[in-house]
Parts: sequence; C-alpha cells; structure tokens
Amino acid sequence: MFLLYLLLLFILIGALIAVEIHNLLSSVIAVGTIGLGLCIVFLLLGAPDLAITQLVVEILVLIILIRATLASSMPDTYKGREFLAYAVTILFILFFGGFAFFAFKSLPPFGEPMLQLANRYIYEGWQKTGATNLVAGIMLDFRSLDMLGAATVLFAAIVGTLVILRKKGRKEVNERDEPGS
Amino acid sequence: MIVGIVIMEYAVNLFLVSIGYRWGGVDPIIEPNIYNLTYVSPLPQALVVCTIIIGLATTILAVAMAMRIYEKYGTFDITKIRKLKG
Amino acid sequence: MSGMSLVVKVVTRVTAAFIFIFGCYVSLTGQLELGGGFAGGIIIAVGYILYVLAYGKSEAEIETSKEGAAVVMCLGMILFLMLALLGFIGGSFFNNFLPKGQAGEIWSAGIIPLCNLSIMLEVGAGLYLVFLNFITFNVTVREEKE
Amino acid sequence: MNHWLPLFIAIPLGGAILSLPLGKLNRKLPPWLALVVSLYLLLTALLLYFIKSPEAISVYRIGGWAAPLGINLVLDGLSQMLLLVVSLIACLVTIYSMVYMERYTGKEKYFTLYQLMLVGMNGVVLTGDLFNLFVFLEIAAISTYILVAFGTEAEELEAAFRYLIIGSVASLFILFGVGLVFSVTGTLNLAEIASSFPREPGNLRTLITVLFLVGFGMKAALVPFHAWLPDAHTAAPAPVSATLSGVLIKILGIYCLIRIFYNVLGVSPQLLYVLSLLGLISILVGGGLALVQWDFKRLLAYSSISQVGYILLGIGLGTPLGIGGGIFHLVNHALFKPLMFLNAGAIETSTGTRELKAMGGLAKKMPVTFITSLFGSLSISGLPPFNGFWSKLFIIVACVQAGRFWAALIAVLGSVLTLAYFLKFLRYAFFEKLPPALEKVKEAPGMMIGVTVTLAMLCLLVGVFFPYVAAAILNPAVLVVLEGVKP
Repeated sequence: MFLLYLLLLFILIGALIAVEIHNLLSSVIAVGTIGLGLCIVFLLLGAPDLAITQLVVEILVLIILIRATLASSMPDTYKGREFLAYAVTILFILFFGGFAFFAFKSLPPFGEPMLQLANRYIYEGWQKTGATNLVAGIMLDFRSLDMLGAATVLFAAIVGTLVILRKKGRKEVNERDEPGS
Repeated sequence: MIVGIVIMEYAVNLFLVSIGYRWGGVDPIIEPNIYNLTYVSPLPQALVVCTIIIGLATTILAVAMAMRIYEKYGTFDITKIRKLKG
Repeated sequence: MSGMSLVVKVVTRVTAAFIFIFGCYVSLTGQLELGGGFAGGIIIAVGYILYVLAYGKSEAEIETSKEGAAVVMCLGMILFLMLALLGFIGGSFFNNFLPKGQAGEIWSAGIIPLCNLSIMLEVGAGLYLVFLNFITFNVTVREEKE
Repeated sequence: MNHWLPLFIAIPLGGAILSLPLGKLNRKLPPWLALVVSLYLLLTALLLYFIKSPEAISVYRIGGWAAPLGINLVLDGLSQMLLLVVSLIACLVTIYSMVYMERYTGKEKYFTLYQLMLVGMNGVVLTGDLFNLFVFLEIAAISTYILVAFGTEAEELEAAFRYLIIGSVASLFILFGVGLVFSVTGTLNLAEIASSFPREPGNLRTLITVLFLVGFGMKAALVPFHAWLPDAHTAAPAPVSATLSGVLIKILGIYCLIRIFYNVLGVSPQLLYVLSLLGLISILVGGGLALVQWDFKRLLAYSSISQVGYILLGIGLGTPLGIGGGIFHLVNHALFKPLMFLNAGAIETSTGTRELKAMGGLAKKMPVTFITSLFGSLSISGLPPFNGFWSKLFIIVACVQAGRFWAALIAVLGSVLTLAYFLKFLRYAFFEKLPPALEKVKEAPGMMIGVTVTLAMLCLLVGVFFPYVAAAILNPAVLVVLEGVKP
C-alpha cells in the first residue's frame, strides 16, 4: 500500500515536471517516467495485462515523441505564462478537486467495488468462453464490439497520419479539369 | 520564427497536459478492482486496454499534426501565423 | 538513412529474432496468460523499428515496405471483421462459433486466438507504417530547409 | 429484422477498409464503393420504417450474450430517426464529394475516413452500452479531426489541431464520467444504469452531470465551449463541414445529452433550466457573431451554433411540444445546413474565394445555386411554408406555454438575427454588382447541383407535408425522450 502511494507521488512529480519544464526533450522523457510508473502501479493493482500493454505503448509513444522532438530541433525558448492564467488554473483545480473530494465520499470505498457483475464474469466467464485469461475473454468475447471499436480507432489514426503527412495536400491548378483556384 | 515556436510549444504543452490528465482520468476506473477476495474484477481492465489504445491513437495523430504545423510555420512567412481568430 | 555501428547491428540481429518470437507468443497465448493482440502487435512493430534503426534503409526500400505494411494492416482489419461476420452468419454478430475446447490449452476459446492474430497483424503493420512515415517526413522537411 | 442492426456498423467499416487497397488498384473504385455503401444504409434505414413499427424497441445481442455481460444494440424511435437522417445526409454528401474532392490528393483515404465517421455515428446511435458509446464517439471524433485537416494547409492544420485538443479534453471528461457511473452502479448497460442509478441528488450526481454536460457540450459546440467550431467548419472541405454541422455535432453532442440525461440518469428541473439557458446563450452569441462575419463559411458556422441553441432550448423546456420542436429542428437543421454548406462549396469551387466582399451578382451566373441558397436561407430563418418555420414555431409556442416569455422573446430575436445574416449573405453573394474578376464564373458541376436541388426540395416537402412526417418519424422519437421527463 505504501509502495502504491509512493509511486503515485512519483507520477505526480513526473507530471509536474513534464508540464513545467522548459526543454522539450526533458519534458518528453518525463512523460516516459509517468508511463513507466503507471505500468508498475497497474502491476501492483493486480492488472498485469494492462501493465504489459501500457509498457509497450509507452515505449512506442516515446520513440515517436523523441523522433518528432529531435526532428523539429526546437530551441529552449519559453514564454512564461501570465500570473492570471496560473491563478485561474489553481483556483479551478482547487474548486474541482474539493468538489470531487466530496463526491468521491459517496463512491464505494477503495477495494470494495460493486461485485455482482464482476462475480458473474469470474464464475461463469472462463467456462463460457474457454479462456483462462478473463480479461482476454471479456475483451474479445463478451465485449468484442469494444475491441473492434478500439482497433478501428487505431486504424483511423494510422490512416490519419498517412493523410496528414502527405507531401502535397491539394492538386495543382492544371491537374484539375474544373475552373477556379 | 519565434511566434511559430511559441505556438508549437503551447500546443505541445497542452498536449502533454492532456496526456497527464488522461492517466488521472483513467485511474478511477481501476480503483474498484483491488483486493478482491479471490480475483480482481476483470471488466475495468478490459475497458482500460481500450482506453490505452485510444490514447495511443490520439497521441500519434497529435504528433503528426504538430510536426506538420511546425513544418508549415517553421518554413513559411511568420506574419501569416494566427490567421484564425476565435 | 544509414545504419549504425557493427556492434549495434550484431546485437540487433540476435535480439530482433527474440522480439519477434516474443511478440507472436504474447499475442497467440492471449487467451491463456497475459497479453493479447495489441501488446503483441506493438512488440512486433517495435522489433521492426529497432531493425530499421540499426540497419538503415534506402528510400526505395522504405517505399516498398510502406506498401507492404499497408496491405498487411488492411488484411488484419478485414480478417477481424470477417470473423465478426462469420459469427453473424452462424447466429449473431461476433458469435464465438468455433468449439471452445479445453480451457488452458493452446487451441481453446474459439475465435479469441484468431481475433488476437488479426489484431496483431493490424497493429504491428500499422504502427510500423506510421513510424516509416515519420522517418520519411523528417527527411523531406530537412531537405526543404537546406 | 433485428439482424440488420450490426450491419449498420459492419458494412461501412468493411467499405472503409476495402477502400484503401481498392484505391491502389484503380482510383475510380473507392468513390463508387462509398456510394454503394451509403445507398445501402439509406435503403435499409428507410426499410426499417416499413417492416417495424417505430414505437417498438428491438434489441440485438452482440455475440449472443445477454445484457449485463455483453453489449447490446438498441433500436428505438429516436435512434431510428437519427439513422435515417445520418444515412440520407451521408448518401447525398458522398455523391457531392465524388466531384468536389477532385481537388485534393489521396481521394481513397478521404472515403475511408468518411465511412469510418459513418461507423462512429451509427454506432453511437445504436449502442446500448455506456463504454461502447464512448468508443464509437472516439471513432467518429478521430476521423473528423483528420478530415478537417484534409487539405494540410497551415490554416486547416491549426483548426484541426485546436479541434483535436478540445475534442480530446471533452473525451476525457466523458470518460471520467463513464468511470464514475460505472463505479457507482457496477454495470455499463444503459438500461441497467437507468434502473440502478441513485435518483436522489447528491454531490456525486452533480459531479457526473457536470462532467457529461461539459464533455458533450464541447462536442456539440455550445457557447462557452464553441471555440473550435468556426475554425473547423471554415477550414474543412465543404462536404466535411456539411456533415460536421449537419449531423456530427448533433449525434455526438445533442443525441448523447438526450440519451444520457433523459433516458439513463434522469433529469431534474435544475438541469432542464441549465440546458435551456445554454440554448438561449448559444442562440444569441451565435447569431450575433454570425452577423459580423465576412467569410461565408464562417458565417454559416456561427449560424450552426445558434441553431443548435434552438434545439437545446426546445429540449430543455421538458414539455412535449418543446421536445417535439427541438427534435424536429434537429432534423430540419440536418437538412438545410448541409444544403447551405454544399452551396458554399459550389460557390467556392466556381469563384475561388470565400470572402463575401469579393463576390456579388452571382444570381445571374449561378442561377440554380442561387435558388437553392434562397430556399435554404428562407427555411433556416423560419419562414412558411418551409420546414424551419414549423420547428421554430413549436419551440416559441412551447416557451410561451411553459410561461417563459423572455425565452420566447429571445427565440424570436434569434430568428430575426438569422434572417438578417442570411439576407446579408444573399445580398452580397448574389445581388450587388458583379466584380470584374468573376466575369467568367460558371455554374457548378451537375452532380453537385443535383445534390443541392434534392436537399432544397426536401426542405420544401418536409415543410409542406409536415403532418405526415411528424406522424411517421417524429412522434416515436419524441415519445422516447418523453419517457425520461415523466416523474
């Protein structure tokens, strides 16, 4: 339990650094620490499936982010945000956090979730799907439409990067047969 | 030149904030699954896998757009930046 | 782009094979242990990326592998959809139409391993494609600047 | 008949995936594939009305799993109506883009993304599961971000990037809300949440309400969160802005608000008050800002904000007439706003400019576009006998009936504003003197004209045959929403 809080603190510090640091590359690396810390948190919470997905996703994101950062050769200039923006942000966070704190009191306490549905999955799931990994059973059998959706989102994003990184967006005027610009 | 970089930086900052926030947003879903008597509840995990994938998709898209914007504003005339007004 | 030093190349040759095997293992045993198509696919994509970074590729090679990756990505997606539609013909959308088998064995859980396989193809090829695009895009930007 | 429901998702998805390899083989194929797909969707959506009574609710179980374990697809009156509207607009816009998208490269990718957007919208409308709704919402949203940036010019990229940032923040709000709902009720099925979600007000309930309101409000571009919309609409290619304004913001924003608040979480009088207040602010701000625009796509974009305000005002009244008016206005807006955007695209194709100041006298040069624009403008301003008249009338009468005279007054004022900025648009674009630069302007290509004429005729027909339309399509939808208002 102590370890968990320590890790959460670590993630929080990492997030603060990532947002506030001036150098873009350091910021990206701080994002990496957040992701890896999160991976260990997942492991502690009994979700190894998530941990492995998070780990590989984080590695890939880091590769792409560093690639982008190095390519754009950004200098360290940083225009400080104004005091007013800071004040508004902090006020908003305080207000929202306080509100959420009171709201969370009426949630089921940590570690004692609503279990009627989860128990049905746990007791019936592996017999019905034949998968010993319950998470895979849920992802790809009970809730396979979600998985199809997630795969489609990724597909859309991949096509999107192809679209956005095209060399040329519009055809030249003489390539078209219509009049106009 | 500087203006373009500031915009870019602003954008990337926002984008990092959104990453940072995403984990905060995901966490409450994971909360219910700790220290069950026998197993943790598998349903939230299945959901979080989907959200991680969606987050990855959004991230690569945002990086692609940011790079393209950088290319446009890094090489084009700076006075034309901020063409769009709210 | 050119490759890296000899040490990197040799080490990559050894590790890349392991990475591929591990990726396939993770995605194909998703129904038994942890892992699944997404994780496995990303691992395979990372393996390819490592290979490309270490050995380097010419422009033409990149173009051809882009084509191939796009085809494999579409193939994976179509396979996934076909599985869903086959279930649709057999009763309902995403019906688990194959025999469930003995839980705990490799060929169990009906269509889940097949789904994992198709997701692996889609994710692996797709993310590799994205990476290749990022590389080539950087090259064009630098050329424009110079 | 139940078995048709998953096909609404699977067919466009298949079309989207196949478009990429087919485009490599032959560049002509993907548009025709997209056309076939959207025609199929339109036909099945129409057929659903003949083989099934719209009041009945049909449920399809994905994978054969019963409700709390698996995901359900649910078709009721509201979703049936929206399916029809989405397929209609998608079909017409596909025909239009076959010509319009000639100016961009990567046409097959455009059609892929367009069909993915359709997948997302159909999925959002059909699904009966909270998390699945979020997933489909993301599909639609992500493909829209890309479509907005399709031209990859600086302006478009910046608009798309802003849209992406705001859209992902909104998604995170929604996801947070979904997580909270799940941890309270322990289930994700919408019907089960409706029965087990605690009805009594409390901090948690308020928090969830605020999260969903802000999240979907950002997606629907209500006024405090509208910053992305004018840029995105202006920068996107005309068919995309037509879809974006015509159906997408309504499906992602308004429909989700209705579904979640009215049918799942239940509404309170305070929430209704907030909704109608947001609607009023949107009407005024959108209308006022539209009046001062000189870029006509931007004018249309602000007009969208204002019209979405009308929809929300009607729904927020909570009376049968108000909800009827709101939903009818939703349908109407899905007809005339794409019409206006497609006309704008036609003008842009012909003249090459979007500045109102740079054009004029186009009435002689582009007579058909002029007539359809006239129809659209009159309809959107709420003049009889067009369809916009009925819905605005309903909303205003409902305001008066509910005793909110100031709301009725603002609605009338908004209507006058609408008329004013569309008169401005008509005057500067079509009358005045023809600038010398535009002497050689020709009418837009035939397919584009055909689409706009169809939409204009639909506007007129829906207005004239209003009672039949209401009986066949609107009433079942209104009944679904009214379920939630009952105490």
